Amino acid sequence: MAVRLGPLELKNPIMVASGTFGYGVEYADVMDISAIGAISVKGISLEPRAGNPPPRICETPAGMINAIGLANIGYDAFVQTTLPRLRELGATVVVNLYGTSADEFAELAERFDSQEGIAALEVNISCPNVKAGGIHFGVRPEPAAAVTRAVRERTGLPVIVKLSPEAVNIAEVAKAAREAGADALSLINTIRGMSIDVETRRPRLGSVMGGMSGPAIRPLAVRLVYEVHKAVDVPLIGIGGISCLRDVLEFMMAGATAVQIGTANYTNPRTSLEILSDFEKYCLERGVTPAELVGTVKTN
Amino acid sequence: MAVRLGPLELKNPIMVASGTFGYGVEYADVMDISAIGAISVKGISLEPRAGNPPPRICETPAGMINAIGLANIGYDAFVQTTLPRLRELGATVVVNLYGTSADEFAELAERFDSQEGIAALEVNISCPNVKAGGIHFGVRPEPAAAVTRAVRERTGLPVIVKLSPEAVNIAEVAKAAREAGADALSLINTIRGMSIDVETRRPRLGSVMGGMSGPAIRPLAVRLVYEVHKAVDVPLIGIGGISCLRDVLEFMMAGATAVQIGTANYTNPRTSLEILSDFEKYCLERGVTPAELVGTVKTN
Amino acid sequence: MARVTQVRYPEQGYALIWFRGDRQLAGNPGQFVMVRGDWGNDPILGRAFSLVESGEEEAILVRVVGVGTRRLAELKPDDPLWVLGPSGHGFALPASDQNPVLVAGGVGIAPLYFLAKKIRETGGRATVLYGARNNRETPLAEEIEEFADLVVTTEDGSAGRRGLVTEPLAEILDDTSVARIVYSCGPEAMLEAVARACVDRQVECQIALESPMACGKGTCKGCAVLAADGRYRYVCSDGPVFESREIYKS
Amino acid sequence: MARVTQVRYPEQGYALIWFRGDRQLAGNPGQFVMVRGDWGNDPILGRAFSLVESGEEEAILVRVVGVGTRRLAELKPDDPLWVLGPSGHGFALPASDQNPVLVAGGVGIAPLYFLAKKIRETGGRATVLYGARNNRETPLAEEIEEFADLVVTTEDGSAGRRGLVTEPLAEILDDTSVARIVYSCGPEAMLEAVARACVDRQVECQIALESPMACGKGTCKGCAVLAADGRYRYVCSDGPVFESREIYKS
Ligand SMILES: Cc1cc2nc3c(=O)[nH]c(=O)nc-3n(C[C@H](O)[C@H](O)[C@H](O)COP(=O)(O)OP(=O)(O)OC[C@H]3O[C@@H](n4cnc5c(N)ncnc54)[C@H](O)[C@@H]3O)c2cc1C
Ligand SMILES: Cc1cc2nc3c(=O)[nH]c(=O)nc-3n(C[C@H](O)[C@H](O)[C@H](O)COP(=O)(O)OP(=O)(O)OC[C@H]3O[C@@H](n4cnc5c(N)ncnc54)[C@H](O)[C@@H]3O)c2cc1C
Ligand SMILES: Cc1cc2nc3c(=O)[nH]c(=O)nc-3n(C[C@H](O)[C@H](O)[C@H](O)COP(=O)(O)O)c2cc1C
Ligand SMILES: Cc1cc2nc3c(=O)[nH]c(=O)nc-3n(C[C@H](O)[C@H](O)[C@H](O)COP(=O)(O)O)c2cc1C
Ligand code: FES
Ligand code: FES
Repeated sequence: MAVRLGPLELKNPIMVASGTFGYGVEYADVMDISAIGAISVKGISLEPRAGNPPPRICETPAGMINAIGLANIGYDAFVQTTLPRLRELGATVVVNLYGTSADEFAELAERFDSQEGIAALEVNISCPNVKAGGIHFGVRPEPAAAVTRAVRERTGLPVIVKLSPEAVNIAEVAKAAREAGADALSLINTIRGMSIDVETRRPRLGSVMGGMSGPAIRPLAVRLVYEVHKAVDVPLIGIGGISCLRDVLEFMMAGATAVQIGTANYTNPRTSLEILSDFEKYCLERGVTPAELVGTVKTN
Repeated sequence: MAVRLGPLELKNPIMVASGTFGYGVEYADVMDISAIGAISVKGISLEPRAGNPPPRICETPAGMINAIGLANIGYDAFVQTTLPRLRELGATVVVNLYGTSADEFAELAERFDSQEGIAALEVNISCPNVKAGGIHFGVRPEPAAAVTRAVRERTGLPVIVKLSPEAVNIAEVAKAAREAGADALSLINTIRGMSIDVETRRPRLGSVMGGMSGPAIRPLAVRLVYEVHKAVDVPLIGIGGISCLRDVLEFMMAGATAVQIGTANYTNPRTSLEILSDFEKYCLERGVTPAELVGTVKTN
Repeated sequence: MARVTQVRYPEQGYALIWFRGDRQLAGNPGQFVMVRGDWGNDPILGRAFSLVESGEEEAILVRVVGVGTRRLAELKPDDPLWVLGPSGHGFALPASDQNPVLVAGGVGIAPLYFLAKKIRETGGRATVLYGARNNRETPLAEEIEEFADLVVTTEDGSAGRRGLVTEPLAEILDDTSVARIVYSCGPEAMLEAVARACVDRQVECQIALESPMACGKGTCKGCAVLAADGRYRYVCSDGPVFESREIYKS
Repeated sequence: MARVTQVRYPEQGYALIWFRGDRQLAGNPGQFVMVRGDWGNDPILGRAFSLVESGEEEAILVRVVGVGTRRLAELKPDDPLWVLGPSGHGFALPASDQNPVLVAGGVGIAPLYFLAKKIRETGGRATVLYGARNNRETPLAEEIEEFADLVVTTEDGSAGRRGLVTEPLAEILDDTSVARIVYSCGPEAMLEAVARACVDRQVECQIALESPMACGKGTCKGCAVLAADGRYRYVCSDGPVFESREIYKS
């Protein structure tokens, strides 16, 4: 079931998405987290972040909106206590990075470069829930390239750049990130939405808007994976509303080499492993390897 | 329940959205179509259009994707047979225009200008389902302004410009359309998505991609209405996944003066009238006029 | 709004659902209804089903294939049901000198059951050729024998004749001693084969098509199918029943 | 996956749901479970419910307020139920010299019912002050009297004392002849009033909070509440039970 994304080899293509599986260690008691293709941990910043004012989540039709604001324990606590535990548990770890400037991203990349037990870095240039940085880097090619280049220069680890559905032209951003040294691209992060409590006339999120995720955004995500796959020669990781084998196949046929499960982890943290088992059966029964599925949608 | 959108006065703010209610006349046997705030008819082009290859629709989580391709009977048939019937039935008619160039839009506008029984023109610069024109006009301010200006110069009817969620910056497009003479803006049209039948490995739509509509896109639509309302002083018509009174109130609080019901008509063509009756009750019980609700979300 | 009055499961994976609304639908064989239960946003669109009975009782036969049909099959008596229709053009009944042959593939039996019954009521008697994969996919077979002559074919031979339904059809049509008219509903490949068999022998053939639908009322333009003349037809408003020559090039 | 074993409707708009999984949850009073039925994409997230019983039987009390709770209330025996948990920190039981006073607002009775029962099992006896809008919103009132001293207050006087539940609380706390500990669960305004009453009289007070949740496991960081120190606490992992002083400034 192994797949290769440039220099990054994964034992299987089913990953879990950043922010939807904590640091992974929280689930060690209910499942074997080492069996997951890779765990993209909650976005890490140089300093701990408290996150946004509540309420931070609300549910919407076939999806949810979140405005967590990248609450995280920060670099130091992560490498001192969490990372060793992840190594112990045998997890394949992708570190999701969050900075407010290209320099901060680069600084994080350099620091993680010297840490053991990290399979790749995922550069989050697409978080809609923070004022500085965040999505702004992901909307246009130039800043996306600048952040990617800064990270690329400071690390020998495989670099994944995570794209935003709010990009003006996602293929151009993808191309720019690729040329600036990204080994793979992951997409999509959330798209901003808003919901109002009509009784109180207040937004249902403390920070007014938040990022939409879940099955509701899947057709959008599949479309963007397809577009980027056609336009740029780079391994892709498909994300957006995946909750079962069918969804995984859909993303792979659209052009993804691997996928990440996000919101579906909330209702069942074992989703990735259950899908993996279905996926293995599928490949066996049909006699295909994962790589043979990639980009096979027939659109002629 | 009357509302005013610049020069356009509607007896109530609950409209039906273009493409989701045919030409209106089809429903005359099951309901009183003259009671609807306004009927935005299926997009009309100068010549009849056959539309896209099937399949043209597929269902997605809490929504659907369509790639109808603006199949329509064309200007002549519409004014000769449909419009007289709509007048007879007492319907408030908004004509949704589709052209492949600013000139075509202008030509349509001029022709409709001399027709009786039209309350307003809605300029569809945001259809994702046609190769020429369509969404391209709606993505950036300049072409949006060009089309709006061309239409404005050739008609005395109120002009509504319909915006795309795929605009690079929707507030800028809104501003440009307003400055070019739009009396009101309607938003949102669909956002492009894709779905794949993993058994056949074919896209579930004949033209690969289509426009997402329904409750799934509602949080995106509410957010965009809120953003445009904050940025531009122009009456707005909110569209996207509305299926009940709560949704109408949400859009009005976000900044819409009126709303359009789209996909919800398919399951129940009477949705607009049922919501209208709930809306009247709401206004009566709370002692508010529709206008008093507009933009009242508290985001401080 | 209608209410479910009764649900039966003629086979695993099928549900026969009776319902009653404010008024009788008075639909004809080949007409369909758009149906939806009280299940929120998933799925949002109605689903099209041929009427199996209409009048004093309204019934549809649902084969479970996806999320919508699964939910429908879970309905219980008294559950609410939104029903639009009856819609579309049904089958034109046979002329008095035409012997009707009804060719059903799988759940395509639904409108043909209604048609066979109507033919019986108007004094005729239909021959029903009912093709299925196996003996667990022949709902309504027993019931239809009460008023029609039934020939079952299954691909695995577990019921009736082994093989495809087009084989007995060819035999019947080759006997040119009586005038025939063919009515068919089922998978596309079968419809095309049936249509070809009829064209070859210059027998009139009416087929009932399917297509994904949103409105079921001719307004969304979603249910297009490409016709023989290279133009589109709308299954919900031009059909679902067509002359086979209108759809398939000969 | 668990299965529903029994559903009862103690009042209109409430459902008491028993279920059984592969293993006993062995939860404690104040702990909660994330629960979801087999209903597709609408809604997608689980819903948090306090355990009303746990061990040989697992039960939750659901008040219907929205789409998720409506679907839960429609469940029937044998329906599948996904259950995550038990999660969070429950109530710390009273010390032997503390007389427990449990203050419930509406469906906040759920964890306090479990607590009162546990207190009885460990030899104590709780006083339960149960405030509701009216006599149709006091589920479990009868049952709780079997092992606790119950005082009901309703806003309209249709059951028990007319008024707010904080009134009998103040009276009890003003009698300083015995040591008390207060446990409370209910609407935020009530919790704050209860907390204030306790702070004023230097009585220990544990409150169970609510917040929208996605993961229920401390990982999504969605369930933040602002604490007295100006920092955030996570209801699912730091709570749902907190010392009232940790949350409310005095
Ligand atoms: C005129 C007409 C009459 C029909 N009569 C019957 C009947 O009597 N009994 C019966 O069991 N089925 C009938 N069907 C097919 C039935 O409508 C589909 O099986 C059903 O819509 C599938 O829904 P689902 O949610 O279970 O499947 P999903 O695959 O989850 O459906 C997803 C979407 O695809 C569309 N779709 C998928 N397959 C079909 C199909 N074969 N035809 C049309 N739309 C499809 C659905 O409308 C839906 O929007 C009829 C269809 C039409 C158009
Ligand atoms: C720790 C904890 C214990 C709870 N125990 C119980 C209990 O024993 N009995 C009971 O009836 N209810 C309890 N609740 C509240 C219950 O979770 C909500 O009423 C329920 O989630 C509402 O779901 P809905 O789909 O019906 O409502 P909707 O309004 O449609 O829900 C939409 C979203 O808002 C969130 N939400 C809305 N109201 C609340 C709320 N008050 N608390 C948390 N999330 C909310 C939901 O999680 C959901 O994501 C508890 C909540 C928490 C956090
Ligand atoms: C609560 C929440 C927190 C998230 N936090 C992060 C994050 O820290 N970094 C990041 O790159 N993406 C984050 N995401 C985005 C997800 O990784 C994923 O891209 C998105 O949710 C779409 O996938 P889904 O539909 O499967 O959830 C978060 C998503 C959610 C719902
Ligand atoms: C089948 C279909 C056809 C549509 N045709 C048109 C059209 O001709 N012109 C137009 O401006 N919008 C068209 N729309 C977009 C709708 O008017 C509306 O903007 C969109 O569906 C979002 O609203 P909803 O979520 O309520 O459906 C169409 C939508 C659907 C689903
Ligand atoms: S289903 Fe809408 S036109 Fe046929
Ligand atoms: S609900 Fe996810 S952290 Fe509390």
